[in-house]
Amino acid sequence: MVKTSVRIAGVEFKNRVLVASGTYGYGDDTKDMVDVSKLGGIITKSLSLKPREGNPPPRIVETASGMLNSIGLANIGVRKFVSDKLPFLRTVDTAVLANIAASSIEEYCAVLDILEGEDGIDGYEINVSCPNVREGGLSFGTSCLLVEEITRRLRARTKRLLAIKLTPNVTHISEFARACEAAGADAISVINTVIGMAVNIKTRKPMLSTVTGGLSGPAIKPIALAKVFEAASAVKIPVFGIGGIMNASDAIEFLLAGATAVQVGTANYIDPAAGIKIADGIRQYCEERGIADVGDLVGALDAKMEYSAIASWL
Amino acid sequence: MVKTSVRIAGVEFKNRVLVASGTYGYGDDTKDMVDVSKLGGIITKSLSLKPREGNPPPRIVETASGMLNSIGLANIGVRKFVSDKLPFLRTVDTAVLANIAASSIEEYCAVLDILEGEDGIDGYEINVSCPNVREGGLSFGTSCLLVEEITRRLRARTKRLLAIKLTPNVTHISEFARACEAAGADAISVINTVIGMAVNIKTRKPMLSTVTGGLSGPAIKPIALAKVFEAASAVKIPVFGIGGIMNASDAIEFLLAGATAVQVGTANYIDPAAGIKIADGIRQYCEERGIADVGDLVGALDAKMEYSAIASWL
Amino acid sequence: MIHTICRVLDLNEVADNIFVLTFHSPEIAPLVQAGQFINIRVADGTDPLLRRPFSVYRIEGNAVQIVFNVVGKGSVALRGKRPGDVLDVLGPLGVPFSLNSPDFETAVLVGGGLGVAPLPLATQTLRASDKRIVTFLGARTASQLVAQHLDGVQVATDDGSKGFRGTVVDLMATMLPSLKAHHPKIFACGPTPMLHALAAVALKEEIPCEVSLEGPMACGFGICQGCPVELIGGEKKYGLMCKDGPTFDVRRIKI
Amino acid sequence: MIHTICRVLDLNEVADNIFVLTFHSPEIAPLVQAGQFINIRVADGTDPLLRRPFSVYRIEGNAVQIVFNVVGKGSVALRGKRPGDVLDVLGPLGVPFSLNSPDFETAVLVGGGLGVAPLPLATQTLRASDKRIVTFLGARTASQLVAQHLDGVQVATDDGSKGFRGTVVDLMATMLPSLKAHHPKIFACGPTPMLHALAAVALKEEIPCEVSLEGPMACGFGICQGCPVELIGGEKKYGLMCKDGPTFDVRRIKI
Ligand SMILES: Cc1cc2nc3c(=O)[nH]c(=O)nc-3n(C[C@H](O)[C@H](O)[C@H](O)COP(=O)(O)OP(=O)(O)OC[C@H]3O[C@@H](n4cnc5c(N)ncnc54)[C@H](O)[C@@H]3O)c2cc1C
Ligand SMILES: Cc1cc2nc3c(=O)[nH]c(=O)nc-3n(C[C@H](O)[C@H](O)[C@H](O)COP(=O)(O)OP(=O)(O)OC[C@H]3O[C@@H](n4cnc5c(N)ncnc54)[C@H](O)[C@@H]3O)c2cc1C
Ligand SMILES: Cc1cc2nc3c(=O)[nH]c(=O)nc-3n(C[C@H](O)[C@H](O)[C@H](O)COP(=O)(O)O)c2cc1C
Ligand SMILES: Cc1cc2nc3c(=O)[nH]c(=O)nc-3n(C[C@H](O)[C@H](O)[C@H](O)COP(=O)(O)O)c2cc1C
Ligand code: FES
Ligand code: FES
Repeated sequence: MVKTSVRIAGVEFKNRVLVASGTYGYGDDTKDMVDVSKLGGIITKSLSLKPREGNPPPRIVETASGMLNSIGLANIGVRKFVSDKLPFLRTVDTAVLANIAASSIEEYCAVLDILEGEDGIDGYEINVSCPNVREGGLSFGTSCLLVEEITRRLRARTKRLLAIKLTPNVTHISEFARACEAAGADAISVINTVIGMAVNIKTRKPMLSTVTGGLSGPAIKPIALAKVFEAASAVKIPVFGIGGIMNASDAIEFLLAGATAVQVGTANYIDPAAGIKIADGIRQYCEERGIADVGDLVGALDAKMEYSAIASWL
Repeated sequence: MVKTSVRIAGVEFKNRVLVASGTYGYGDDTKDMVDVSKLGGIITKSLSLKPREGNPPPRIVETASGMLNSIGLANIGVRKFVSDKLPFLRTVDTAVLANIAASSIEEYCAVLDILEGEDGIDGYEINVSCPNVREGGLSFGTSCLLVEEITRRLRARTKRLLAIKLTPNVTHISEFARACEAAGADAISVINTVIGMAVNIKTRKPMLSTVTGGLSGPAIKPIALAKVFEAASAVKIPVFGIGGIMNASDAIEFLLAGATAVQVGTANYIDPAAGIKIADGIRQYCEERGIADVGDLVGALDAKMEYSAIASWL
Repeated sequence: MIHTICRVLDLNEVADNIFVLTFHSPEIAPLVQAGQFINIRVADGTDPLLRRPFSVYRIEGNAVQIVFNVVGKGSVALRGKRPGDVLDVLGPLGVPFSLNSPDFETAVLVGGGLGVAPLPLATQTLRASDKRIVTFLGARTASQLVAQHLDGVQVATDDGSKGFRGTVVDLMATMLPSLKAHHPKIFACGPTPMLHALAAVALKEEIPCEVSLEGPMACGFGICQGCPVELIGGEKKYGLMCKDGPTFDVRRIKI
Repeated sequence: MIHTICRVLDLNEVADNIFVLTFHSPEIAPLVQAGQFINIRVADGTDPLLRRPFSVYRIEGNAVQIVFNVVGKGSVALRGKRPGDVLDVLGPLGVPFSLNSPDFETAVLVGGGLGVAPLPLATQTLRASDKRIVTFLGARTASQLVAQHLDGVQVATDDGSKGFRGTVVDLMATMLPSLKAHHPKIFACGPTPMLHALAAVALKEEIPCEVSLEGPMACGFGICQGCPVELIGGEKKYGLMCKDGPTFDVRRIKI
């Protein structure tokens, strides 16, 4: 019997595979087909204070081994989530993290405060890849100071698990990881999507209404692994590894690179049961090798060198 | 008859498709198979002052629609290049840009000075994705100040075409583009490889001897397009678009996004004549649409919005 | 929605570069209603990465059929399927045509190009009712027409190589006066420009009309928010093509 | 080096999960020498992205053969080829075995697992000379042996299901004394650990030995610098597996 569960900041995850924010709705769309209670955890679509309609079409386009999206955080808003979606999630026997998005620090706080009043939520994941109205729309996620401030402000308001979800679109993600740790985050999630673009050469128009969007899927797996390795080498708090995980082998690469657990995103669109299958595959891998605890894989990369910001000659 | 040629800083390129540095050796490996004079231009493997042996194996691994490399800039050194390789390149009727790599600003200057004494070189492309010995090995390419300084120092030493090749592993590539323009660069090349990593789950070892390496190929095309769009929107000097270009359609996407010309890298490994076929495909695309000059495609993206650093809600 | 691994029974070219794929699925076959679609993983590996949605063309017992033309990597992969190959299918998905609603007596089926795809299944359903059926098909040229398993077909081709020369919407418009007497309702599928023109006619003539839309989809079952359709009236700005559609009443959406 | 689009003539399973692919190439066939390889684009699209190198197994007229076992996405794609399919091939590539060098009279061919690949072509060449041939093959088990088109074959299997129980290197070592009298030279191909052990024996016994290496390659013809092989002596630290190899004199490299 392999131990698959893990505790992070007091929250028990039955296995180390969660579904990533925005790639599993609010957990209820697949209930008649998938036993979501077999997942290590469910992370909700990003919730904002008011409902958001999202961006005009086209919002998605497939690229080589990946996809670009520009959903614009379409979501039902935190209040409707509490009234319409949370009741179902309370009935599901797995960890639930509410992902929060906002365009001001006050809004982050307001959304969290509303959720603090509700049971059935084990913790929060903060999406900082959002435009900061005050800074003329520059993403919070690219400012170390703002990420630290958001973390500190939210930390002061909750004892629940607090994870900060970092953007890969920065020079040194380790600086952001350290800032989160210093400000009291319980964990960091690495990575959100990579900024990308595609063009329709017949119409000369961008493939997305917003021109650029977020790249996800297997194409970004090598980038995500490097970011997880960099971040995990920089902090002691757990790292959720995210990016292009399609199968157990991919997930194990992230664990070895230093992720305490992983999140599955785009793969859910291709197979809504992907997360469950991946959790099972990890268990099998350990069984075959006589590994008693999946945790033994975490950071067990057999490498001569630590991660260094030293970009080798590329 | 479609006009395919373009002049950049006095250098005539017969078409807008060059082979990227490090993906075509010194231009002579394929001479018995490919008529390299049909290329818009040849960019040499990065040249350092002394020969470099490069990194230990394994140096490459395939990833989803891409590949990671950690060659370590193995090259014969600038002097051997001048004595053994330049004579052949002089006989090839196409533009030749020497790519320079170094671990100090002085070394960049020294390599350039040696090449300045030689004819048969139309210009230089500067690879700033190199560790700066003085800064403990931190990459020059992630410091706007150092990139500007390198550009200014080299600009003062040559009247030939001077292009700076930027790394995508920064938060805002537009800042680097502006710094290059301000310091007198004639062009910028966007992008070099994206930092990535892969793990062998059987051996638990990294797939590359240096753990992380550079990601290239179709997987990074959306990222490269976004970086080219960002950089081209920020400066007036020409941008060489690079990243995952496998066919004419890909190349046209880059032209529409603002690239004045493109460079083909990884595709050369799969088809050493890829660059020539792509140049031909672009010409055909224009012919079919009655476009008189390939240049009419440059920046002709039909988009409502300019590039903005405003990361939309991802 | 069911996720099953099926067996390919048959693949054959029914028109120029247009193929019908038949697979065996006792789970999906009984559930499908005309206008719904299935989401197929056309190949293993990561490129193409996403499933490809296809309208259900016909159902025969436990055999499910789709019709597709080869345009890009997904359909190229599908064309490579052989009898006995496995096929990873999610479905049925989406909201079907309201074929048994009481608000019409005559079903006017309109298909432009491969928009014909859902019409044969609609015809199968309607035949079992007491509704009348008239069908209008449009194609670029005769060799691209797929006109089997339909009733009362009238054809339009852009090049006039068969039937009416012009668009299928123009053809239908010429017949509307004679149809109006018989409480018609239009059920249409085709390229967006055609549906746009069709909707204009339907709204002007005040004939009820449902269209089946096409557009990029990542999941096909409502969890990615990738397929917005702009709604008219109501408090929500966007509906989801995959979940609230692909069929919509033209009065409810902006095409 | 030639880049051609060839036609697949035949594909068949010659051992457990091991296939021989035959294609028609009047351009490449006459050029290939034993120990060289070809670089095949196993599929269109971008995944798998890079070509896959394969030793040339045999040449018959204008037909070129490779032998491969199915381990990952590239070989899975190859297994899907059918007669008549096109095949995008670059080759021949690399430095062949020095089969007609005067420094030996008896060619000792050693293949571990699919390391047998280049040996039949080497045998074809040697038969035309006055050299003697002895061949040692190793495999995990009998069902994975590919022993056709070879001379004087002796077999070793890890599980003892056929021939000598143990490694092919151990088997060869037992025979060396009797071979030494006839000016032997070893030509070997197989997994790196086997070649490592083999080289040790050859160096100790002072028998000339060439090995064919395997490792990751991006281009296969010298422009990516992706395939370093550590050299012993000389001023260069690394050679290129694809250009200076894949065959090397064991005295020149660190295995
Ligand atoms: C609800 C629904 C039902 C559908 N039903 C059917 C059906 O019954 N039959 C059917 O055939 N299809 C149907 N489709 C469409 C189908 O899902 C696929 O989109 C279609 O098969 C094309 O996919 P592909 O992978 O072959 O082409 P893709 O590779 O996805 O490309 C699609 C098209 O875009 C072009 N393209 C790709 N990239 C670019 C670029 N950078 N610039 C310019 N052009 C580009 C390609 O050339 C191709 O023409 C349906 C779609 C939906 C949403
Ligand atoms: C000069 C030369 C000659 C060759 N000759 C032959 C020949 O004659 N016959 C032959 O069969 N092969 C030969 N090869 C090897 C061949 O080129 C391919 O490498 C082989 O076919 C496997 O490719 P693939 O795409 O099928 O597997 P890949 O997908 O490339 O995977 C290769 C192996 O690595 C494993 N793997 C992939 N990713 C991971 C990961 N993250 N963690 C752990 N394991 C992983 C796969 O499971 C597989 O076992 C030769 C190679 C060279 C360099
Ligand atoms: C369509 C789509 C919508 C997403 N929405 C959100 C979101 O609302 N909040 C968030 O934090 N991340 C969101 N993400 C990012 C994913 O959670 C994940 O970080 C990213 O897709 C990388 O993982 P993957 O490659 O497995 O998809 C979204 C991703 C996709 C593809
Ligand atoms: C194996 C390999 C070696 C490379 N060597 C160099 C180099 O020496 N100097 C340089 O500036 N870029 C080098 N590059 C980067 C390419 O020039 C190019 O910027 C990058 O690969 C992206 O383009 P692509 O996706 O078309 O390959 C190398 C790329 C690869 C794959
Ligand atoms: S395609 Fe994912 S919600 Fe419609
Ligand atoms: S594989 Fe490219 S140099 Fe050897």
